[in-house]
Amino acid sequence: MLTILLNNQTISLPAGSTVSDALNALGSSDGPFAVALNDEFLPKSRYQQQPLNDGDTLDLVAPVGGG
Amino acid sequence: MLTILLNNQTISLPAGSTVSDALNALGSSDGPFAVALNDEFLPKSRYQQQPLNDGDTLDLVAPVGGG
Amino acid sequence: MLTILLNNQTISLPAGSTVSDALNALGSSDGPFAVALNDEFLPKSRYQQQPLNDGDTLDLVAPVGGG
Amino acid sequence: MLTILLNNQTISLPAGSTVSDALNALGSSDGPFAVALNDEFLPKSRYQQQPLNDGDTLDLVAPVGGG
Amino acid sequence: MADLLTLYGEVFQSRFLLGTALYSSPATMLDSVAASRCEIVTLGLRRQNPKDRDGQTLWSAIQSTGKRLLPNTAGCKSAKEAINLAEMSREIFATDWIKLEVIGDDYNLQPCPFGLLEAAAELTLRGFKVLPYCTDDLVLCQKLLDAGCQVLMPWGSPIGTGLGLMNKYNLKTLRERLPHVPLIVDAGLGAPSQACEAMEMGFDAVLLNTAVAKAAQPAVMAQAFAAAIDAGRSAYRAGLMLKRQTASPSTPTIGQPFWHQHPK
Amino acid sequence: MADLLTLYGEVFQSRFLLGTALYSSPATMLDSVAASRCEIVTLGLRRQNPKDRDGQTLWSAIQSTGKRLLPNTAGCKSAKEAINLAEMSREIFATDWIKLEVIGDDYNLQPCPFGLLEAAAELTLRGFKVLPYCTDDLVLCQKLLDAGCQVLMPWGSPIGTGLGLMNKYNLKTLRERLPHVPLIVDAGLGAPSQACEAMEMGFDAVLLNTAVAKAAQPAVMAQAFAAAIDAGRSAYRAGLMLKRQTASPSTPTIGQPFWHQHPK
Amino acid sequence: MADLLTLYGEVFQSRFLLGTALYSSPATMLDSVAASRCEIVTLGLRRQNPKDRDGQTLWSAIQSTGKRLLPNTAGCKSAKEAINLAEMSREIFATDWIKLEVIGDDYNLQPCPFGLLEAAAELTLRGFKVLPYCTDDLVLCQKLLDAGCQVLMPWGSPIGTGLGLMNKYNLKTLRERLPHVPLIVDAGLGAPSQACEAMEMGFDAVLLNTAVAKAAQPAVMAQAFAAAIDAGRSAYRAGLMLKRQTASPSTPTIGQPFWHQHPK
Amino acid sequence: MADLLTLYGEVFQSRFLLGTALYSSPATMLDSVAASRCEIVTLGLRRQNPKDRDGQTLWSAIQSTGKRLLPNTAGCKSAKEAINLAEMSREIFATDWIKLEVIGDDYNLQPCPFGLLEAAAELTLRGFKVLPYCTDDLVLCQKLLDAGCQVLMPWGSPIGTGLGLMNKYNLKTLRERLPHVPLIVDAGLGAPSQACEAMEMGFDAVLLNTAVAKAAQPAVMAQAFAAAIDAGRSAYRAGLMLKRQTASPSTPTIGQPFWHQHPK
Repeated sequence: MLTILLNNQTISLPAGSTVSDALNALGSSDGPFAVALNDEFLPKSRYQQQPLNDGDTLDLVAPVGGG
Repeated sequence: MLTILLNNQTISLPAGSTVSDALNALGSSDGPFAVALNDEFLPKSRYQQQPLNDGDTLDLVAPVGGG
Repeated sequence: MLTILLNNQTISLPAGSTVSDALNALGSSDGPFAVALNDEFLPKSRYQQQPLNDGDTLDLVAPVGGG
Repeated sequence: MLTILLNNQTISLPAGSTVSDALNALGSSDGPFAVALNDEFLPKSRYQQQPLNDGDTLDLVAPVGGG
Repeated sequence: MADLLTLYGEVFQSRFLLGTALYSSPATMLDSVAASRCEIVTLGLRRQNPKDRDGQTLWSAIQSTGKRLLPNTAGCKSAKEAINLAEMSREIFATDWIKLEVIGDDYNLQPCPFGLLEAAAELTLRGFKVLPYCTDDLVLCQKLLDAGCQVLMPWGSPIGTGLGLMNKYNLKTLRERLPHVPLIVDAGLGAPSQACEAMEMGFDAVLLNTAVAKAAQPAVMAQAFAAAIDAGRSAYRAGLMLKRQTASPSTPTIGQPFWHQHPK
Repeated sequence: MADLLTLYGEVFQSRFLLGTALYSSPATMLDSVAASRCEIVTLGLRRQNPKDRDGQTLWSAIQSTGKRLLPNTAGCKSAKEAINLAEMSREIFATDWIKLEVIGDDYNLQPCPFGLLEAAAELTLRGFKVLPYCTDDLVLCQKLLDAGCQVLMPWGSPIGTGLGLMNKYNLKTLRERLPHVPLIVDAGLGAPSQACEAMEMGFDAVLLNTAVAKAAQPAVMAQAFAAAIDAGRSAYRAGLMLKRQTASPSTPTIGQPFWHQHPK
Repeated sequence: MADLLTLYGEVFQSRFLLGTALYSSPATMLDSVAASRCEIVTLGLRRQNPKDRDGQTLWSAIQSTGKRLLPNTAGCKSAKEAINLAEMSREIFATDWIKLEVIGDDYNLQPCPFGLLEAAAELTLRGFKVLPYCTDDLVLCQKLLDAGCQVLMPWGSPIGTGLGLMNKYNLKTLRERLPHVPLIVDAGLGAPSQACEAMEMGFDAVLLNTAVAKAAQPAVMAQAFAAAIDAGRSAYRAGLMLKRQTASPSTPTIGQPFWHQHPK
Repeated sequence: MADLLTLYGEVFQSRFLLGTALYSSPATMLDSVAASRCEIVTLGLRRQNPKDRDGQTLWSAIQSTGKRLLPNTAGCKSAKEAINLAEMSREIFATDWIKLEVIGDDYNLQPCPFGLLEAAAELTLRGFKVLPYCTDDLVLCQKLLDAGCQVLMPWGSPIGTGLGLMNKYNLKTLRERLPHVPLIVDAGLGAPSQACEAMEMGFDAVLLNTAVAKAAQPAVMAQAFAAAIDAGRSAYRAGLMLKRQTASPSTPTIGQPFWHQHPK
């Protein structure tokens, strides 16, 4: 098991999970969103290979109105 | 009897009263003040002769702070 | 002979001239204009009867651009 | 011989001259002033040892009124 | 629902009154009047030989616009002068509307409160519909209303200066205290932003001349003022946001990325 | 001849950029965007579950406008945060345009000159087209240009205040000293007259959000700002009259009636 | 050589006139009067039973200062009221000086141009030395002079607001056009910097009350106003530098170190 | 209890810092310094042959005042230049105080935020007591404090312009957000009223040069500024009245004569 902080919420995943796994767990594999891992942008192309470590932070952002 | 309005207060005086009489009735015969009778300035020199009529208005003013 | 001041210009007219006569002398009997005699507005209807006296001032105004 | 730029003026000195030598040549060995050699502050204590090279720039500043 | 301007019972769509003086040519004046979409133009009377060609040409041009005429008494220095010039205007232009000017000073060309009030009262008695060019003095304005004026035209700043709204406190006071009186800011406006602000403050219309006539391209400037006046009016009706002294984010702060509460 | 705005090689007719936040509903936002005639809208990114309905609805609405998107980095407090959020924007919105915000203070929400310059340089290197939200500091602006920015967006006053053009001296200096750089006044505008004045001063465009979204009638206010911005631009091009300190009559003084030189 | 203020033939060193109302106690009023170094104090008349202790105490306190008295007609709404109150003042205070107030509006408490002029003319005929509290209207001011006033007291802004010099254009015009008339800015000043600026503009003196009486520490504020008024007067006489739009170094640029023309 | 100014541990009674440039003669400078009652004077360094008589004379004059010296780095365009000039100052004047100027633009002579911060950090490390001439940018100011500055000197407006307090919003923000930091308004002040207002806003002191040196009578102007600065400080401490939008009578309204409720 590993624990990560996704959008400031703690979630637990099986050891060896990737970013894709985390997104699937959330049910969010498509739609207009982007991801930062440990405060660094992670391109979509890398979701599948990118392993997660215990304590990682994942930011998932989507469009909002803005000024 | 006659009734006058002195500084917006109704007071009654004997018929034939003068302004002096009104002031004496008030106990205000000296001090820094001035008088208007029916909205016209009345000089001190005329208090004694000036008869009052029923319904007259008398303004008695004294110094206050001012800007 | 009588001398009048028409729009600040001195002009001479035969004795007994009317305002109409002055306007005719000027060649200005029609067009958009109005007249003041001695600084008082003179309605068009009175041009013919209105005699002129020596020293009269006549203002003849017409439209100009204005703000 | 070596040529330096002192306060934007070209001056020539014997080879091997020091900053002290340059100041003496100028007749400026005392008074309220300070020196920068090649745009770096040079403390007074180093005038005697500091050799000059051809093409060096020397700034000599003194007090003026200031805002 | 239409947002119309009513002055002495006549109804207008435009809130821009334009002067006809100072243009480089009658053609430029006509282009500017057209570009302004105004429905009322001001004009004046001066000593002329009626046969004078220049005067006739401009007058014909003004007539050709078909706009409502608002003759002025510009330059009059006493009630008597203004009253007589108003009478002459009424005869020539066949209108009882008059932009009443009684000038109190040769240098700042300001309205004379005393002569203005006297003339306004007399002209009202004679059946004129008086639109007085006045200062922003509330007491003067109230007395002009008492004298029968149904429209007031306070100055923004002295004629021809372009200094804009010189005393916003007084102008705001006028608007607040006379909520039902048509108030037209007249004189001193130099830029569309100033006209726009006057309308945002709730003024009913704007009258100007120099800022258009003396622009490098008068007709373009006339169109710009027209748009700015419309904008200011719309903004007034649409309800301006309240000013705040401290910043407030537009983009929401909830969900800001990269702010973490790390698990312990 | 058309008067077009060119930003990073793209050409626009409108000089009004509008934000999409703070509206009472997506429908009101859409009405306001339409009324504004804008061609560029700003938007942001926030943490959301992508399945979140509200976010999806607004995003769909924004997309439906077909406007050019200008994503922002609102709320970022460091160059690093802004750079990463810009990268995320580029991936989501498939545009390399970014309204770069690096906030230096939580209360006045002002740009941080240091973080902003650092982020602008890095993002330019990474191929972004950076439109920095900056202060009116000339030196900062020059350094942003040196770092590769081709457009600058100085503030009028703090975000959401509506205080307008707080430092006209600095803004005029920017315009005079950077005559060929597209300059967009961004933030702090509260009324169309303020936007109009910015355009009269020669600024190329205006970006705002709160003043429209928080108006009582946002779409009407959007239309008012659009008209005022056009008016200010036209006035700038038409050449404003010069301000004068002393009055000058519009109606001619020659031929003033009732002034007599009596014959002697 | 002394720089003295002459009003109706009387000569003063101080250019600060102070009101005596609104203080928390007679003692605070006395301290403030002393700290102000004023030589003229204003005061009023109100209906009182002459035996009233409070009134007597304040009046005794004012008398004890030995200052020149300038009674006012505050609150009068017509020429008639003001004239009669002025007569009552003259009798009580044995002075023909009068600060003439004829109020035209209950909310902004502004002078009524019409009533003021009427009262000023009548009181001058009756031998009063009239110091009218007036607006900044040049025409009104000229008519007050014509009516015999030798001193004018235009407002800065409405009484008690502290808004300062509301219409600097009009105030500058008054000063320029009436160079030899003693002009005292009366009403609306809230801070010493405002009084200082009035003096820098060439006004001859300043009259105020609320800004001192309602300060947290009135006597300290009185002293601050006194110093600021002196400062403004000195600056006016010492000749202020001209404002410039572009920067100009104070420290000389000749001899700037580190700028080299390297030898080739 | 004395109201003292503490800068880097040194205590001063005066809140006026005066420059020594631009006077018509050393004697005028000396008279002005004396009249200003200042305790700190600024001065600079420029290339000179130390035997130069003029330079020596002025320097001797400045020394003779016995005032605390605050040498500047005027005209330096990079951190490196400023650091080296600061070192030269320290050697000549035997003080580690430095008015740090790093100019970012030749025309508005504004501080360069980047070079200034770099130089301030380095000089602090080298033991200098840095008084930076900075803009009114809050983020820059906070970073200068982080770099070790214990005093800040934000500009009012560009050097030598006399335009006064150009951005009061930013200046107020600085004062509110940095309540315990000595803040000295430096540059751009042209009139005592402006200096007075800066002090009323809570600034700790004022530094200027041109407005005194270029007055028609510099020593009189120096004294005027001194008085105005004292006045502004006193007013700040005495608690200014609150501004109001509506008028409020000073003379009481109770007991107003001539208002009658007639008996029925």
